[in-house]
Amino acid sequence: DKEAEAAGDDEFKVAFVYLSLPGDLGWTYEHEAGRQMIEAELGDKVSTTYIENVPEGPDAARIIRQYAQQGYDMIFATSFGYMDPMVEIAAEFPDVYFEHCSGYKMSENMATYFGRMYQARYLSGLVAGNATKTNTIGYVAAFPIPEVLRGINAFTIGVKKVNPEAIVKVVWTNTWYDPVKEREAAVALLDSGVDIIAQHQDTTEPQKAAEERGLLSIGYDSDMGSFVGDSILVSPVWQWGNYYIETVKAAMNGTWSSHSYWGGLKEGVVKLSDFSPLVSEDVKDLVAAEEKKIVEGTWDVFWGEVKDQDGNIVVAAGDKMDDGTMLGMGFLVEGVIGKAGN
Amino acid sequence: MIVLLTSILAITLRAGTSLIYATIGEIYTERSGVLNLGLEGMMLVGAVSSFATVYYTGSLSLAVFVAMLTGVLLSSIHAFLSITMRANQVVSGLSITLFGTGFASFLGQRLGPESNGRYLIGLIGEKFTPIAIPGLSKIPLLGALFNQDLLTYIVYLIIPIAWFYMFKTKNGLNLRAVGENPQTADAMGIDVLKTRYLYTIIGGTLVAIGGAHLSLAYAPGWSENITGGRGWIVIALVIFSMWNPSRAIWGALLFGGINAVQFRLQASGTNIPASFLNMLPYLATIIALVVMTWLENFGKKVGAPAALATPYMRGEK
Amino acid sequence: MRIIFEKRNTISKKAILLVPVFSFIVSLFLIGILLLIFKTNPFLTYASMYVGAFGTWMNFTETLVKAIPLMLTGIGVGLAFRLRFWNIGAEGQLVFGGVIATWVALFWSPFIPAWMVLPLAIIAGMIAGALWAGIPAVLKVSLNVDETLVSLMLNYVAIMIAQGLYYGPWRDPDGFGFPGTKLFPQIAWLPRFSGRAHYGLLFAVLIALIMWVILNRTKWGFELKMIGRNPRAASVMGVRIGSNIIIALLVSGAISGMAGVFEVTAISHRLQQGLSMGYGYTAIIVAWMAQLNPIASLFVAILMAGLLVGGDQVQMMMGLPAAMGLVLQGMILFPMLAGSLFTDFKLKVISNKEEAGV
Amino acid sequence: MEEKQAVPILEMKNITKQFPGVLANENVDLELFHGEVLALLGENGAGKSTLMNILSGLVRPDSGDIILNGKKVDISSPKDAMHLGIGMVHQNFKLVSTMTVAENVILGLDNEKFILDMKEVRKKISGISDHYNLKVDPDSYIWQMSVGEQQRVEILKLIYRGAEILILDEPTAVLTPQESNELNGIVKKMTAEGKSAIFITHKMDEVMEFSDWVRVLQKGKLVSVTRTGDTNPKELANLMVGRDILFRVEKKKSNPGKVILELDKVFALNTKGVDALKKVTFSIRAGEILGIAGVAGNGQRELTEVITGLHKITSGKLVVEGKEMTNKAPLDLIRAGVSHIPSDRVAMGVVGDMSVASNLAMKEYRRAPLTKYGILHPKRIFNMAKGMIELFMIATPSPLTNVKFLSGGNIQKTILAREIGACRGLLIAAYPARGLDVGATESVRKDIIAERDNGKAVLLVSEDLDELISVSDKIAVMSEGKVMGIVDAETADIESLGLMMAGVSLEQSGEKEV
Ligand SMILES: Nc1ncnc2c1ncn2[C@@H]1O[C@H](COP(=O)(O)OP(=O)(O)OP(=O)(O)O)[C@@H](O)[C@H]1O
Ligand SMILES: Nc1ncnc2c1ncn2[C@@H]1O[C@H](COP(=O)(O)OP(=O)(O)OP(=O)(O)O)[C@@H](O)[C@H]1O
Ligand SMILES: [Mg+2]
Ligand SMILES: [Mg+2]
Repeated sequence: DKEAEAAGDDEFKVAFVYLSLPGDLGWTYEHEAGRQMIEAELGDKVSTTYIENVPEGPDAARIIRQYAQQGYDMIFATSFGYMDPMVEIAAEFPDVYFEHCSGYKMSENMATYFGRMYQARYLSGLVAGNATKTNTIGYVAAFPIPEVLRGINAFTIGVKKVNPEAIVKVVWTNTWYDPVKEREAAVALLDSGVDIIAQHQDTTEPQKAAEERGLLSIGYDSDMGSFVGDSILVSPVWQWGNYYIETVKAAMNGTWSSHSYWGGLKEGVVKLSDFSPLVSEDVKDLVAAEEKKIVEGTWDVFWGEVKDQDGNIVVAAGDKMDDGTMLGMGFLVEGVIGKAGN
Repeated sequence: MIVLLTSILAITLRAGTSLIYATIGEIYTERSGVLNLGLEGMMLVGAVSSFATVYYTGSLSLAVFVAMLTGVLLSSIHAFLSITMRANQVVSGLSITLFGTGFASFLGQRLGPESNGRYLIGLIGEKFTPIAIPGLSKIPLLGALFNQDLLTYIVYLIIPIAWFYMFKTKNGLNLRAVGENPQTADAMGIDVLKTRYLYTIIGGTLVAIGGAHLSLAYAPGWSENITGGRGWIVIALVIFSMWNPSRAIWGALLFGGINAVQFRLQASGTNIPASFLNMLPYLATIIALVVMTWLENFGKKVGAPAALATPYMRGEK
Repeated sequence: MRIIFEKRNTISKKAILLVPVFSFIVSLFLIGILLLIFKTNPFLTYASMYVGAFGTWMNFTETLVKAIPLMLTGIGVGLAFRLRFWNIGAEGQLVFGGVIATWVALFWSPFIPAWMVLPLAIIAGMIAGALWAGIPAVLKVSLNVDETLVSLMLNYVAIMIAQGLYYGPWRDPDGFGFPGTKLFPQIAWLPRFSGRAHYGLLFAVLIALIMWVILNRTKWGFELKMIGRNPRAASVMGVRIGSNIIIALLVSGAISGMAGVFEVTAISHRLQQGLSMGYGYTAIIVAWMAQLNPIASLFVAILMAGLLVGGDQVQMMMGLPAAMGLVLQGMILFPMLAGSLFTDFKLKVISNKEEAGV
Repeated sequence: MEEKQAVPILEMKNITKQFPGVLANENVDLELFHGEVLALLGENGAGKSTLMNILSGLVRPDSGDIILNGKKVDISSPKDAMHLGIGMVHQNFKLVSTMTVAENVILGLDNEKFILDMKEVRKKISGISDHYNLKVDPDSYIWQMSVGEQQRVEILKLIYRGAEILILDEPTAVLTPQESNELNGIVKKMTAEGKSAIFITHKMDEVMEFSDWVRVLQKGKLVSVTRTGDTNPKELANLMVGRDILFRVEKKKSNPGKVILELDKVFALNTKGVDALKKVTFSIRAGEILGIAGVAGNGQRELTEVITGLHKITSGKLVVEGKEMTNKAPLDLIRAGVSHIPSDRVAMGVVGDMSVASNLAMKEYRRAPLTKYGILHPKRIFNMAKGMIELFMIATPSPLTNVKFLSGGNIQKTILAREIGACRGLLIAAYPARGLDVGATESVRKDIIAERDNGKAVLLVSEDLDELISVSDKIAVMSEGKVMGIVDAETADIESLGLMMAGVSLEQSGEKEV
């Protein structure tokens, strides 16, 4: 389905720029699934293509520019590091729609979009908090950036909600993708007494390491349970299809306008995967109830009271953390063992 | 404390196995006077081909065999270019790494079943699991040595055999002579080119098994770039081993051990920044080498095989 | 009958030109077969690679963007290799150069005259690169520590220092916590002359010329040649080996450091992910393919950059996986490497009759 | 005797070998008889080594036959040669320096056990050592050994391998007279036991004393075959070079000027940390040649290196032209006008991968007119080199040819030309005629004397007492790092010098101090 050049001029041409292979286990795979949904939904009216393995750095600008030059109408760039290059090129090609995932810069013809993964993470925290026997949960994390910190915090808030005694230990790998390193980090956590592993990485190695010890884990990105097995209780997953279809449609109809989109459970951009059979009905009910609150907007994860690691109140009871603060989150909540800085 | 040390040793050995295979392989190659910088590519191809084999056939031994075969093939290219065609060995090795990295990724996609949108990635196959040796595995600390997978047990055997072969046998003597002084070796009736071919290929085979250990035992399954730059670490470990197979294990233990320790430090909630801890294995390797060289300089000669990376032709001035 | 290689009496000028061309044709032929296996039209593929890298001025400027760091690091490591100093640390030197240039651009620029910012950033970056290359050099010279290991390990250390900084203390406070420093003030932007192609090119060319003159026309170059080819004789001739190795490595590192300065001041305008792109390793290929000649490095760097850029085209235009780009690079290099033999040697077929002396 | 000669055990017929641009051997014939020694003579580059390399399988001839014991054989590798009982000691030793003697001896042998039985090997080595009186320690490393010892290892290798035909390519070039005598004794013993030998040398007395037959090559062609008894050194030298050679160079009486070099109680350590120079004191005046006699390894190397700044003085004083130069860098000594012809010409004297012209400039490149403001003038270097090549008659295809392609003699001339050109006060010459043919030796000696006559001070280190006596004005004898005494060359006699070399002091040796 990468037949862009064969497509007629009347077709709406969409290109995706991927950080890794679409066959990875998480991030890019889910964007690719979204792209395929565009193809399935809009059929002949659009043609889509993608380029994989584009490093965040000087190459990204060249590739985005080439798509623009080749007459693509809309370009999705699916990693934070593509933000600056895209801003630069969006200015050069005012007639092309640019969509950047996970950043914060916008312009007339460049929108930004992301998902409230923290909401799903929170729900997975409920599951983990219930399942832990040692009251220690491990979290293998890539880099201390707001997105990751938000995930750790939301997860921890979920854990503590059902199990106030529990703590979450964080180990930083300083890599998004290194199966062996991720495994070693997980093993270190397991050795230190955690009995559940959660993660913010791009492979299933931490999960596998837990399973090999007969212990449990929480997945991420994709439904990792389908690869590793029932020891993965649940995975918070991305689901871009609807957003992609709507956005492309809007552009085709001429209703597209620049935006900063941050969808959550309600919009279906993030969700929880199916549960492992190991998760009890009680827990599922609890998760469903919490999810309902969030979807209905009656409560959200970072509504007060939120305390940081040192016990300082960050959000007072009754207050809500605004999106801006959330986007730039730089602290870890009470109950997390680890450092927010690098 | 003992428990912690035991577990550090255990993970270090498991992580180290692939490094040790590759290090011994490259030591053999370099001892014959050939520098092969293609390790990263060769390990990756070994990893992907062996996992694909085990996925389709379920046979671990066949998988290791196929990995060895890929090692033979890729190192033959390097051998042909650098020995027969006398090409620059540094560039030839780097080209093997480029080619191998691409080829492995390519195979990962082409060899995967149609049904899995992720090709080979994420699939589960047979794997080498740790086999606890009754009794021995219960010894505090050293028990870690005896709860390992088959490939690790084999590497325990390979280390002394590789050492013995290199320093105590006729063939080992000839091998060292070829890497040290090919003119002399030739005049003494040793076929320099054949020897170099042989050990470049044997080395490549071991390197590929190192790759296979990753995808069959340590991190079972195929993921893109599963080696994560370990082929480069091996280049360093060969130097660290001073081209002696019996020392291969120390480099692997040092490098792998510090990595294991830094993660455990993090897990214990230390205040040292993670980015500094992540840096430790590299810094420690440098420091250890400096100390080692400093100590050895008082003893006998240290250094690379004298003819490393120099092509040989009879009668050339 | 036997086929042997016989050393050419003199290196033939024709061979120097014809051999690479012929090798290149062999490469295209081999790759063509591979492409046909994957049902891809080789001619279209080559055309798209060519167009992508050199086809339009705009594309060519992008190839230049990639070529500039390769030129500089290629010249840098080439200088070290001439001394048989196996500096594979250009990557780290580039990164550290970029880090220190960032320091100047971000934290000094408010306190110094605008015109001084860029020159100072360049100089500071060069000093940083020099320092990074100086560590293995000093260890080698003073304690005989293997430089390959040290320079390789320092690559990782430099990359992690950079990460530690842009994820840590240097993180842009207004960047919503995302990794990366603040954008440099405009006065610290190295101007571009077309597209993203920047005046770093001038520096690269200038340095290539200077290096050529140094290596071939100066006393110091003469001494470096002696050290590289027979250090013992050089010391008998009164040349100081240790200090010269250190000085040459400082220069080598400074040039690679400069590449890092340009990457941050001309391309990204901040320190962030993507400074370490493996240029330092590709530089090794560039340096050797150019036979350590700094001027030849300029052209080889452009070709290598074209190959890298063209590799992406294979994906964008022909729908082949990204991995194919790497496979192609390897497959182009193999025949070129094999061919290098024929500039020095020729094939000679000896028949049995001849051997029998008839 | 007559019977043996009827059928040579080895014949080479019509051997031709063309190297690019050089016809190294042209229809050369060779015969070797059972139990005899054949001497192969010729100028540097005449093709002797090539011919022998053909025999030992390192070089393949373009045409020609090799007949061994009446059968035509094909020798396509050193292994073939070894199987046929042909063993060669190469001009450049074929030893792996990081390995032990025993390891070197069994290197490449097929019939050793797979798992090496070093005890057995040592035993066999000791057996051979005892039989031929070849003193070597099987466990010492080659890099720790002197050249003489290394030479013994080479011979040991041949015997161990059961070679019946021994080829010795300039084996005595680097040996002391004593060591040479020892070696020749061993060869004698071996031939007496029925082995045969081919022996390349540039030393006429050795030819006369040890060989049965002589063959002379000139520019690749065989020009003479005679029984040794039927010829004499003068005739042989003439055959080789095509002109008469003076074996004793003529020189005028010296006319010493002011003191140029002074060593005052100099001590220095060797690489193993033991005193190599002990209280060495002497001086050399302008227009004077001081010869240093002694068995190699008695401090000569450290002595030359101390004076050229390559080696540290632990105590004592070094003064050059009145300026204290103790432990100054080599460059400072070069600046002070010290020139150096090092003992190992290929390793220390030239950069093989640079052109003759560059090598000729390696001292003067620092100064105008070759350099100005740090910028080199290649044209001036080229022209200067052309002049020197002519003046010193260096045989090279072009000034731009890499030095490594020159023959040993011409490499030495290149060094000599450079050092003499740069010399402004003191010339240190270590074994300057080593490995050179008679013609080249003569010209090197003449050049050195010419320097003296130009008012330079010369330090000449040599193991060849004849050379020392004929070239030097005074001779200092060194033993175990000490100067045993300094004598006048004209009145010195070989016997008492030999005694002093063995460690007997001047007074006891009966020589007169000068
Ligand atoms: N490997 C080689 N390649 C090309 N030419 C060579 C080679 N070896 C020798 N020659 C040529 O063959 C000729 C004979 O060289 P050879 O080494 O046989 O001289 P030689 O008689 O041993 O001299 P010497 O007395 O200095 O040892 C030389 O003049 C040289 O030109
Ligand atoms: N590769 C080569 N190409 C061209 N000529 C060569 C080559 N190798 C050797 N020669 C020639 O060989 C001749 C002698 O070579 P050879 O190596 O025998 O020198 P040599 O006198 O024996 O040196 P030494 O005694 O110092 O080892 C020289 O004249 C040189 O021109
Ligand atoms: Mg010779
Ligand atoms: Mg010779």
